[in-house]
Amino acid sequence: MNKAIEITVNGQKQAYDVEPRLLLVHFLRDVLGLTGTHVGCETSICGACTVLIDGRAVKSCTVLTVQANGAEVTTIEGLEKDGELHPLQVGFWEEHGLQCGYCTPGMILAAHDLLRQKPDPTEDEIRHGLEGNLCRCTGYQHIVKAVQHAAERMRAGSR
Amino acid sequence: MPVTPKMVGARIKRREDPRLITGRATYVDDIRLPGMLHLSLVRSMYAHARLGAIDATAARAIGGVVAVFTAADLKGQTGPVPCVAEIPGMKLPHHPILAEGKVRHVGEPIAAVVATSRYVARDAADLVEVEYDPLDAVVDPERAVEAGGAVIHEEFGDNVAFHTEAPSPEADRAFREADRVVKLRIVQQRLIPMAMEPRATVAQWASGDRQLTVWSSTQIPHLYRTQLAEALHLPENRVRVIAPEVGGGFGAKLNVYREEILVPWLAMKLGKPVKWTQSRREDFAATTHGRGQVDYVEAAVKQDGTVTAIRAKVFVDLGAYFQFFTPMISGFSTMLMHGCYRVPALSSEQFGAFTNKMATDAYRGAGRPEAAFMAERLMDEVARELGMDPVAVRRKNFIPKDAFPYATPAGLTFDSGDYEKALDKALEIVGYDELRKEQQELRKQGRYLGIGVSTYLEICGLGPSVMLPPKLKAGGWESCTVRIEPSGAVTVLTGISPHGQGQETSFAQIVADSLGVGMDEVLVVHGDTATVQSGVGTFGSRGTALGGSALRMSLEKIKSKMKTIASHMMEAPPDALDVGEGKVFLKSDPSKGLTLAQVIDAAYNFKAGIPNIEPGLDATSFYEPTNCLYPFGTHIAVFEVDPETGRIQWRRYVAVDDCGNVINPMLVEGQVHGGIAQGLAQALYEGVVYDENGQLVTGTLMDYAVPRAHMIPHLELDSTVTPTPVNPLGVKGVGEAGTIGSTPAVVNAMLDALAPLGVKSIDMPLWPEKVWRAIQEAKRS
Amino acid sequence: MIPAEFDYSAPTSLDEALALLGRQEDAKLLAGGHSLLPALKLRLASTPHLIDLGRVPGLTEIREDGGVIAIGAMATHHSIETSELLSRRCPLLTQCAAWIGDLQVRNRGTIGGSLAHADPGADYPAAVLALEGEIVARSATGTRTIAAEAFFVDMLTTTLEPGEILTEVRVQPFPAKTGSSYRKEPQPASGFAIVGVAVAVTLDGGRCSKVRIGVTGAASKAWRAKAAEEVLQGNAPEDAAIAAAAQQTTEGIEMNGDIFASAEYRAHLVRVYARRALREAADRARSA
Amino acid sequence: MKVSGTHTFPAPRERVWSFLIDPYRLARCIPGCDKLETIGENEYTGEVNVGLAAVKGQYKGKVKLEEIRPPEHYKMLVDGKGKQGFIKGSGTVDLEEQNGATLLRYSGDAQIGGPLASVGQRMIDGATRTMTAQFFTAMEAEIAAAPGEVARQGILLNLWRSLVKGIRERLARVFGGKATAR
Repeated sequence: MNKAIEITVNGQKQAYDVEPRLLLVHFLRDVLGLTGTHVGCETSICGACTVLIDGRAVKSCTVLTVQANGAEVTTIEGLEKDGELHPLQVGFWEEHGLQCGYCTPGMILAAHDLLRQKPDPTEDEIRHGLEGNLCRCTGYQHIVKAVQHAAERMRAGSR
Repeated sequence: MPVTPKMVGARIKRREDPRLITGRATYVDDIRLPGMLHLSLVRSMYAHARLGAIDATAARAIGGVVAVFTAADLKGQTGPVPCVAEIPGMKLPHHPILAEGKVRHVGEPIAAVVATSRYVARDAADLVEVEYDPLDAVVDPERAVEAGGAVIHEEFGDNVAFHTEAPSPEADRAFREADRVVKLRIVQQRLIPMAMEPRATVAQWASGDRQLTVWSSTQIPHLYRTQLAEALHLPENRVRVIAPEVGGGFGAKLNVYREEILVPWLAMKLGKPVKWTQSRREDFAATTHGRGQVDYVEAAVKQDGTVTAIRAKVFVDLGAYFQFFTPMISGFSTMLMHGCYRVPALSSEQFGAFTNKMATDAYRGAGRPEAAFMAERLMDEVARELGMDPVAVRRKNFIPKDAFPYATPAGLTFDSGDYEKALDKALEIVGYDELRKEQQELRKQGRYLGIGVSTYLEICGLGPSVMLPPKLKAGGWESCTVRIEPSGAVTVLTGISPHGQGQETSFAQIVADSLGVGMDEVLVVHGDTATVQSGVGTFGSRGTALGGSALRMSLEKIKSKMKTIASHMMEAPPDALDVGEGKVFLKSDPSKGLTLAQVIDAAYNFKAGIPNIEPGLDATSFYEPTNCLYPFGTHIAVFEVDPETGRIQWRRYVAVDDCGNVINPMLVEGQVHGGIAQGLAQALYEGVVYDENGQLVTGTLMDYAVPRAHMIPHLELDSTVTPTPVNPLGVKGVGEAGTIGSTPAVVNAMLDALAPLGVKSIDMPLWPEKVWRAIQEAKRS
Repeated sequence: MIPAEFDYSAPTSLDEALALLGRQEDAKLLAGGHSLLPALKLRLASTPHLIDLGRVPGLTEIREDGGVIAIGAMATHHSIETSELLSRRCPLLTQCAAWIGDLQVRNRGTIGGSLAHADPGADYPAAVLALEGEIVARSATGTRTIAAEAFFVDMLTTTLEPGEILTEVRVQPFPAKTGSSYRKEPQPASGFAIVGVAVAVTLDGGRCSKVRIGVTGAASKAWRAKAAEEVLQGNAPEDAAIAAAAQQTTEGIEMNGDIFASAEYRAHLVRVYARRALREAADRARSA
Repeated sequence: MKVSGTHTFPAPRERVWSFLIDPYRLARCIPGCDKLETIGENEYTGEVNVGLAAVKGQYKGKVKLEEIRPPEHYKMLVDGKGKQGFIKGSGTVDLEEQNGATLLRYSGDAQIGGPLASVGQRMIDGATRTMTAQFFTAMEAEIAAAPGEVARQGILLNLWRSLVKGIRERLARVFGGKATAR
């Protein structure tokens, strides 16, 4: 039996009737067409599906849409503000923190939560903080630099 | 005249990134078409079984299910899954789209369920009942080639897919005359490529236009189109393949898979667009694996450390069927098993074994990591047996820098190299001599520091067309069209198909410098057979070396035409002119000339009626390389081993790579970082495990350890630059170098650390328990 | 990737949740969902009815009340890891929570879900055993309190009854001069504990007045290493004594093995990590 | 996967044997056993719907006894299959008299396949141990209860039940992520 839900996604209220089994990632991708959130596994390991629920990074393949009822969800599409890239997006671009780009949205959103908790992380803290996200291209080093780049800018108060 | 900063050689941030960091890129699964159906596959639970009845009654009864197909429905309608590789005397098994009569590996597709949503397709797939009559599974490649036991393809009588020999009387003599023979048994375990984006295919058939459009996550859209047209019996010009954004490939998407034929067939059969997106479990079980060899390798050695011959016997774990290049991958291993060392004689023997597993095929490095591992492990073993420093043994055997072009005993010609230079630089950065002293000190305290050196060499940028098999219907060339639009915008249509490598940026850098236009004027287009004239694709570290050379050729043609046009307008001979800085100018007086805009206008407006010149301003080239490319470098791994747990604590990782000239150092770093991560992962973490019954035990990311950020150390990179004379850019390739160089460095470091404990060998991956166990066993003996 | 169909309720009170649980056989409670949802997605599990505890109020609190620290079943690993109260009064739990999964998993996963699931590779059981914690379960007929040692029965099996909901975990705050440590060897792919050793040591006049050791990951269920505790009890935490105690941690326990770690290696690791954790806990107790 | 071991029962060999050989009276003792049919001499099929909480599945299986030499030996072939995987195994059971007690030696080899095998590797060892322990605990209880015919349980179906329970346990252990929830 479908359930009525109301979720705010990237600032916009979305009201739908959904199957209880509908995964949040499929709601975002297939129902709302927000395909920036990717699916890379089904065992909650890879982190490609990471989004923010009420500001916290979660793996949207391991959350039912109905569980997110009433929540605020932020996806990669919602990070830009007024046409300006988020410092993390800038950091990933400047420091070559991505290659194929598939893990990138999830990586950026996990880093978003990490920087919320630790605005000035060490390299080691970044590496551990991003252990829920796999990247197969970069060897992670430029991702670390990208997050450091963003952290610096965010601390400098550019945002 | 003012000189704009050179783009080539600069750290230019990528032009691909804005769409990727904002979630606006389009990967295959992002494609939505009206009326699109979804495919779910019923796959084999058994490694080896005869198929009985397949009952899809319950599946068909679910609302939303459109059709269920099995092999019987496909009979005669499609060709088999293509294998283009040919090995003398090899047996080529029939490779159906859906299993026919038997299943031969876990994950082999048996039935195709098509429904209106992916949820319903998945529900219905669960309801298809398949009867199996299990057979014994063949898993060990060494035992597979022995007589007796289950036969995977009955028509062949045994599981020997091929047996090749490359004997050498010189090698035999060298072994007879050797002071010592150093022997190793090496297990190059199977690996899962694991591109972050699982494979996916969408197909749409426009029956009125008789036009098939396929979006697929592939590294080779053009080669795939050729094979697909043949498999579906369609004229090739009725097939358009698009590789949209592709989320990594690593060789696993250098292929044409069952689903890539099935999905287009379904779209044609059902008259509706069909989408299939692989789950990660399917990816593990039914996308090609890499490596998979057992090598018995030995070196004939003189007392001073000189290696005079190498001999190898290789057992290749091919899997149940052949994918695109399956049987030819291991050929690179023995061909290059001498690495960058002057070894006068090689002899080898290979057994290709059918096993009840997914096929192996190209995976980042494809045969060369195996070769480098043999060479680099041998060097360390020679050093250990002779009591020499591993660095000294390498120096002793290096091909000297004045020996290029160097003809190898396997018939290759190394283009250029200065192995000692890269080694010296790496030793200096890491502080080798001090580290060795520290190692001695630590050993006295019962601490085990390991210093592992790998002075790898690889072959890439394949290559002269003659090196590729005829069934590929393509050579080793690459193609590029450069078109200067009437507005002055420059469109580059390249036949390579980048999926993370960044050539939308690096090619624009080349164009910008060549024509003196702004990067923003340049658009690099790839991955669509309807817009890109022709191509081979991105694999084997060939993108920049071959695609870039084709681009260079087209730019030269265009510049030549511009000079001809300008020559007519300026009344100066073409030879007196040059193109650059956005102008065509007089070499003798650069202040005199025409702007590109004037020349472009003349080419398109064509009112001047320039004789012997066609209107327009574009050029297409096919670059055919005269040789392969041979990048090299030195990697040094340093870590401390906790003998109590078998865990390691990283100290340093230094890599000095030489890939010739560099277009964009930032992209090169990225390639090397990623490559090293995968190579370290082979050494330390990753390994496919099939159990004795052919069940895939490492079936998910829960049990297959793809490294996370904290499992990779901070990497210190540097480089030397030894340009290749082979291509006009002087670039080699760098996509695989890191993977090739790093694995032996880590294993050498581990064995170096444990040498005082008497540990001589540990098979990869170096899981802590294996390390601990090796220490226990060494203590006992 | 796609679960089979189920019905779903999100009760807003514990009583409502209990009523729903009693109504349908095989109904399943959903806490953080980080074990159940993957199992449903892989279709290794199915349920006719999911009862989501996410909207039941009062289950996420971490508070100290009458000398006891009570942690709501729906408290996430993240909230435990970052709890000021716990880091001050019972740091073993924060040390342990920091090792669970990854940032995203810790944001969703809950202590109640983890304990009720009783995965032998879970981290909390070691800490809760070492803390001599209590598990509070509510049912339609009342509330009962189960000692941690009595709670874990076997692989995935606890003494929770079908109609019960785990609501709270209770632990005692650390007495003075107490130190703790959690040492873990994570499975490199999944991050589950191959071995996890949780230790709390209380010193009195330089001697161990109380030693508690909980071990997880290595066997079918977590256990208290009482024989090891006794070796140290009343003794100064010198290296030799600690080493002797650590040797006893695997006494009488049958280990599990898998591709990454055999039973023999696990037993060895338990002893090594116990020694290291005891050393660290004792050092911390000294400076506490 | 190989299993072997011994177990001593405080009961005479004949009595132990009588359990080992009598499937039928025991079917009704097995929760979720919907069906047990004889399909040949010493050959049976069964359907069991078992589950622990959410982890539930329908399994069909075949059990066959061979090399029956009362009261000391037989070989058992088990073949069970469900959506989540299959178990195929064979094992021998030997009984030896020991001063009124009975020493049972068992030795078997089981293949576990399908999703079970590909997602549950870390559980196999533990599940096997649990399974074997449960098997003997149940058997001992049944043999102790032997004089009361009603409570009698047979080793054959018990083994089947143990296998199914093993499957179930392995299923239950197969999850992504590291946090856990009930």
